[in-house]
Amino acid sequence: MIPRFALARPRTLDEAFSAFAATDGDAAWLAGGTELLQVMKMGFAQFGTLVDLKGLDELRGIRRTADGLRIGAATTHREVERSADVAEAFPALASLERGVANVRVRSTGTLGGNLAFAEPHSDPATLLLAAGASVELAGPGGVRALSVSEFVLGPLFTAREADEILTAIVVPAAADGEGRAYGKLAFFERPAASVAVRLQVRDGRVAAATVTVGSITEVPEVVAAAGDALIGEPADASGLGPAIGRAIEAFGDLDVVEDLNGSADYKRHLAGVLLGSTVRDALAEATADA
Amino acid sequence: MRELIVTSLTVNGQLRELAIEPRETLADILRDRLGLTGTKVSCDAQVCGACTVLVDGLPVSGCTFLAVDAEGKRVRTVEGLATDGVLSPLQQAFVDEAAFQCGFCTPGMLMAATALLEDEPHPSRDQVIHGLEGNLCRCTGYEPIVNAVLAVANRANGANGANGANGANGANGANGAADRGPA
Amino acid sequence: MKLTGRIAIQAPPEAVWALIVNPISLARCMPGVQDIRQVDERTFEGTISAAVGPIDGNFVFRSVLTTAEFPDHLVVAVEGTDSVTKSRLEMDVQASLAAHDGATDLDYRAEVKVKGRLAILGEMVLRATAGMMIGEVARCLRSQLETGEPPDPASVPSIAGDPGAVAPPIE
Amino acid sequence: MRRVVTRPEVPAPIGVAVPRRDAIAKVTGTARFTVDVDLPGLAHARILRSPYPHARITGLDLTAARAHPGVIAVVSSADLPDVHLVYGHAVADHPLIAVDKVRFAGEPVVGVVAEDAATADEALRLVEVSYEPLPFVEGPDAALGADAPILHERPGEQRPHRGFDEDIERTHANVCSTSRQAWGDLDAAFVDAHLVLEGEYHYPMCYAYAMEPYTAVASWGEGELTVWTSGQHPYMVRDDLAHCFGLPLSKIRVIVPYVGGGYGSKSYTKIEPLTAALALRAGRPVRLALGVEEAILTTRGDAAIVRLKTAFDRDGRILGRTGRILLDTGAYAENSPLVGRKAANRIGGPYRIPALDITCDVVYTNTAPASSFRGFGAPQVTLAGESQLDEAAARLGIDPLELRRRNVLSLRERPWPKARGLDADLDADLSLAAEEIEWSVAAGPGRGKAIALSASDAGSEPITTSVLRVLSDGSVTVMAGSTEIGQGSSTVLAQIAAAEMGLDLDRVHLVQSDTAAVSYDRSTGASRTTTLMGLAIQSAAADARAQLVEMATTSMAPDGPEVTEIRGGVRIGEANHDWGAIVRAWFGGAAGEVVGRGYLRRAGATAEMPPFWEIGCVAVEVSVNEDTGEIRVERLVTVGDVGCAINPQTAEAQDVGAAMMGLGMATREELVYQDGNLLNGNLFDYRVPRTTSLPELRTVLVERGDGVGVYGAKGGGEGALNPVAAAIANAVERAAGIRLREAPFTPERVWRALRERDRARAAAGDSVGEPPTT
Repeated sequence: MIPRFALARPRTLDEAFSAFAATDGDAAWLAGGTELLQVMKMGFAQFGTLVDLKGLDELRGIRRTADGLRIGAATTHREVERSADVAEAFPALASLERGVANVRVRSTGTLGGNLAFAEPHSDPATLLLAAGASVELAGPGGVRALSVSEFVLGPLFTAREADEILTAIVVPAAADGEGRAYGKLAFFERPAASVAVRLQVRDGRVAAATVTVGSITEVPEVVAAAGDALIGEPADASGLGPAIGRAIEAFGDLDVVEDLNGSADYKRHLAGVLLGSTVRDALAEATADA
Repeated sequence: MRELIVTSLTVNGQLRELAIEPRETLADILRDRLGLTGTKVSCDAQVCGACTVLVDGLPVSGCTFLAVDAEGKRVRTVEGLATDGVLSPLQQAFVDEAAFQCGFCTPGMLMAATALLEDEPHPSRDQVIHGLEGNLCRCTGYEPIVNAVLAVANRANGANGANGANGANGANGANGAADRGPA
Repeated sequence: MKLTGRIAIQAPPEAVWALIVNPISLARCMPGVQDIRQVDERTFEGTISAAVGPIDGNFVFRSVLTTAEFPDHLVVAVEGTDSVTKSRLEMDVQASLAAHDGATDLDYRAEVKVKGRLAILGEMVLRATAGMMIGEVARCLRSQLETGEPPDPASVPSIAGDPGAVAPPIE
Repeated sequence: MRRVVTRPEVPAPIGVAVPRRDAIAKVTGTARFTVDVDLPGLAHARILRSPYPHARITGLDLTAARAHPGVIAVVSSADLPDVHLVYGHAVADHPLIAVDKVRFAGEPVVGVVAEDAATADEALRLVEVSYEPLPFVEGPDAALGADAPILHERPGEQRPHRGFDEDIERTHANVCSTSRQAWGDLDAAFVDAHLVLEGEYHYPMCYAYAMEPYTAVASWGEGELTVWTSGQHPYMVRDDLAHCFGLPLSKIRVIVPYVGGGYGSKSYTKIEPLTAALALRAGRPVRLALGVEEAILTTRGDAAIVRLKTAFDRDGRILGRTGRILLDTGAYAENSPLVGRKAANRIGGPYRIPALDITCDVVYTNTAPASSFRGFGAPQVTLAGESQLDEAAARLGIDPLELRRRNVLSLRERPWPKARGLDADLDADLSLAAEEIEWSVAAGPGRGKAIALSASDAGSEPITTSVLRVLSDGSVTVMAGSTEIGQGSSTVLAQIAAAEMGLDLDRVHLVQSDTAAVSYDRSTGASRTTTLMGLAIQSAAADARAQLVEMATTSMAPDGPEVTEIRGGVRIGEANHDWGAIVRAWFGGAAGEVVGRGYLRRAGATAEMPPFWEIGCVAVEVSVNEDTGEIRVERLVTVGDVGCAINPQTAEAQDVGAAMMGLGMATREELVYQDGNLLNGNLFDYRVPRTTSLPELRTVLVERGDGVGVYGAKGGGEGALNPVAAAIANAVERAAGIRLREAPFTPERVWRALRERDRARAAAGDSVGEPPTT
């Protein structure tokens, strides 16, 4: 049962800020509602007003820019999943989106809403973190951009001020020889463990590598030592084997949190299992047109 | 004080205008205001799919979709599948395959499968399985549901379509509904 | 859920003890404390407003100081109810101080039990919330103590584990 | 589907997969469930539940809630002095709303009735309850400890519907009931043993997840109570309502529309007394529609710890079996005393066991109450029993199929001295399962196969009636108190009536589950409906036909040619007359009606208990992911030994559905408690099987006409669930060399077992070690 609330339906950011300000803080932003309305139903949150962001054109749409992709925060998972631009510029994201929750959630849930909610067992943030994406926040006082790690501060907790709106996700274009991939294991509705890899191949060797983990830690984290372990290694699946082993060892330092999916050591192990296949996927993309 | 928002939507082809509280879900108004009780709410958490309805052709969870967000949109429910008393090919296939038992998941399952087939008229068995992964059925174990969807898909393909290997029941289904119009 | 950790404070243990053994002064270091009042010599009640994941609520709490033996045996039992889900939080905290080089290590061990709907948020969220609060407390303790003067060691209160013991002075 | 039919010929439309009679309603959305029942003035209820697993209620302030606009009534136990608050068909220990204390987190404490559910929800938040928390206990071992907190200070009154004859003994304050099954000389059996296996097996708390959560609508009028409910057992609910409200049975009408899944979880009384109490105080009809999160807290399945010891001779023959079963019934007895009785009965399996001694204690804990759940004790104990057979086979170097053949009971052999002889040829069933799973073909690497069996004393008490009304046009209305819960009873029972009256199916109409209109049926559960209601309908039809033949003689051929009964009517001379003609002739106009009745009790064919044995026979092939510990059931074979499949399609569907449910419980389903809270009481974290869980299926229906029911039918629908967990555990052992004894076999549990195996192999100097293959 969703508790009663009033609805504001602004058309512009300024209207949105005014509507929010008029509530004396007793408001929340509404986009797809797949997370917010669920939390309200469960009795965890109640707001006098929901300010609906679906009418703001500036939050919608996917654009390719000189630097990469700009995805409006209110773009639905389905739109991202089926976008020709995303398929071309960031196939790993399109593939990730195909596996988010279920077809109904993807019809209405938005990428921005997903990130703003910061559910720790969620897909996109882990990949976006690896890809070096940033988010744009607009508030009554102005606009700012934060990296994913600056934005996601804790489980269900972000750097967004209550009156700020997440407006867009900006993903840098893949460099030459760069590949990005995401892998997850899910035993329940949400992932138990996830891993994302971004690596760049030059002259047959891994020149740069970023490894992130999600769902096993409180927030998606960059595992720097895991990325470092891959750098300089031969850029073929078999040659990378020992380096992947060393990268997995780097997961040993993570503060993995036990949950219903399993205890900490098991979830850490799952991330290790995922790393191998995810590195191979990233490698395949990196070397596809080489 | 209850705020009411006058909302116009098309439900199964009929234009409806309703004064809706913002908190009311699409499932609420379909069931309680329009008497379309075919749509069922089960998990109330967007997991089970029992409340699946189509909004502008896309499957959504009626339990969590705000009714006011259906403004100007076309909503389709299980009650809109049959035309002039003739079951849709998918409904007929559900009857033929006994793709239900208790029937509580069935309306949502039919809507999800309808969306699946509109999106991909010739799905493989694997596509059907993955396409319906988000719809739960506790009675059947899914086999007859998958077979029913494939029966319709194979009929659309012609009896020996690309999925012939999957469609052991396709031929039966085709005979059973040959006179029921195009899929 | 178990929480353990150490807060290093550049102040002598007597000063740290004086602050943490007194709920009123400790409350000043807790983020979101709305009010706190004394019920009897070892019992305090109050309200904390806190965000736990999506829940932005008030926690009405009661804390009982069961043991305070300087410097290594402080035991506090806290129980609280949140205003949104009416869930109940039970927390047993043990703390000990160890001095080294004029500084103090405050070691804490807490066992937290959640009864009610709050529990389904899961340990990840609860642990993170606790972590953020502890972080705030640590910052506050340092800022209060690392600049201030140490109190007179003779005034350091101590009570034994049995209820009949001497109560700490309350400011 | 493969059909193996050796039974005699049957009349149409028996044995025919006629389309289900509920099909059109269910695919068009017109099928009416309880939540669709609307009444003038219908008000809506919501329930405030305890956050504590065990606490005394020390204060209750309902003022603000009562003052909230739109609220009609706010009700606690103190507001119901005129209601007998404590009910329970086996042990009366369950208050319909908390009285003085709560015994599990989620127990109803206050009910609010309002104009709409959202308003009722708002008012719930205005209720102030103060509690004094009490020590609580989780897990049956802890509950049996000397200092364990006591849930029920006084034992509940024993009630007549507990389902077994002996009195309930209370050996410990937290023991709800104890059952024992014993025969033979156990000491001798173990002294002579070549191999003794001993192990502890765990079966989880499971949630049936009937997709329709518990729902009831109650309406009072002129001292009479009408309740619509999602319950499986309208007549049992009527009994409890009569007890709670001090009414004669005849003043209570319980109506069950279509039920959105039950699987046992909707048997007996759930929220009906509470709904009726709220309607009484509201002075309005009231709907109480629980959400799934509340449904999970209303009833779950009994978790089990089974400590089992089995003695074998060197040829793998079972010599004796002993052990103790602890069932965790949670806060209230519900139907767990009978689950305990059945668990003790079923742990032997369909095997020849010279000596057996099993005790089953049903234990109270501060968790949501447990009750009937598909399989009913059998899944819990079959995991242990069937696992030990494969463990013995491995130790003795005997093929597991062969070991079963050496022990399995023959047709008509009695599992225990006073029981009905087995009504199945299990040796032949084993062969069918082996053929379908290709037992003789080794499974591939990382894969394993297993076959497992169970036999359940099913059917419950054979107390069932039916009324068959032959109308003046010759069509028939059958009144059958069995509930359509998705199993297909509305189709199957109509088929039986049509066959018995010699009519086309479309001439038969079935009225079900309305206690004011339809005569008594004990319950829809224990897989009994086809068999027992089928017999009652058969007997009602015979009664009607006998009357009609007699009437034809007196009214149509008083002095004349002989009247002979033919299919669908009589022949008099050269003329055939259908039943309608006889009705019209006898009553002497265009009207009239003939009423046949059928009574079934413990007499005649159904004198011996159980009325029938329900067979479970499955085979699986599994694969084990050595990296993640995930198990996948790749192939699943079900052998449905049902005597006669009245409708092969529904019979097969029940078997497959049951096996798939067993697959979920074996691999993923488990309610997890921590600190007295249910942590995964929602569908996000409680995982039931999905389309992607679907194995390659092969189904066999076996019809040898060996059941007690019509045309040799016997019950199905639960059997295929019972051996699935054991089959998977045994197949995993053969795939990966690990022995799983704690269900569900989650990825982490499997992974840990794999690591343990690797450590053991490394220690043994056998660093790689080929896993044994099938």
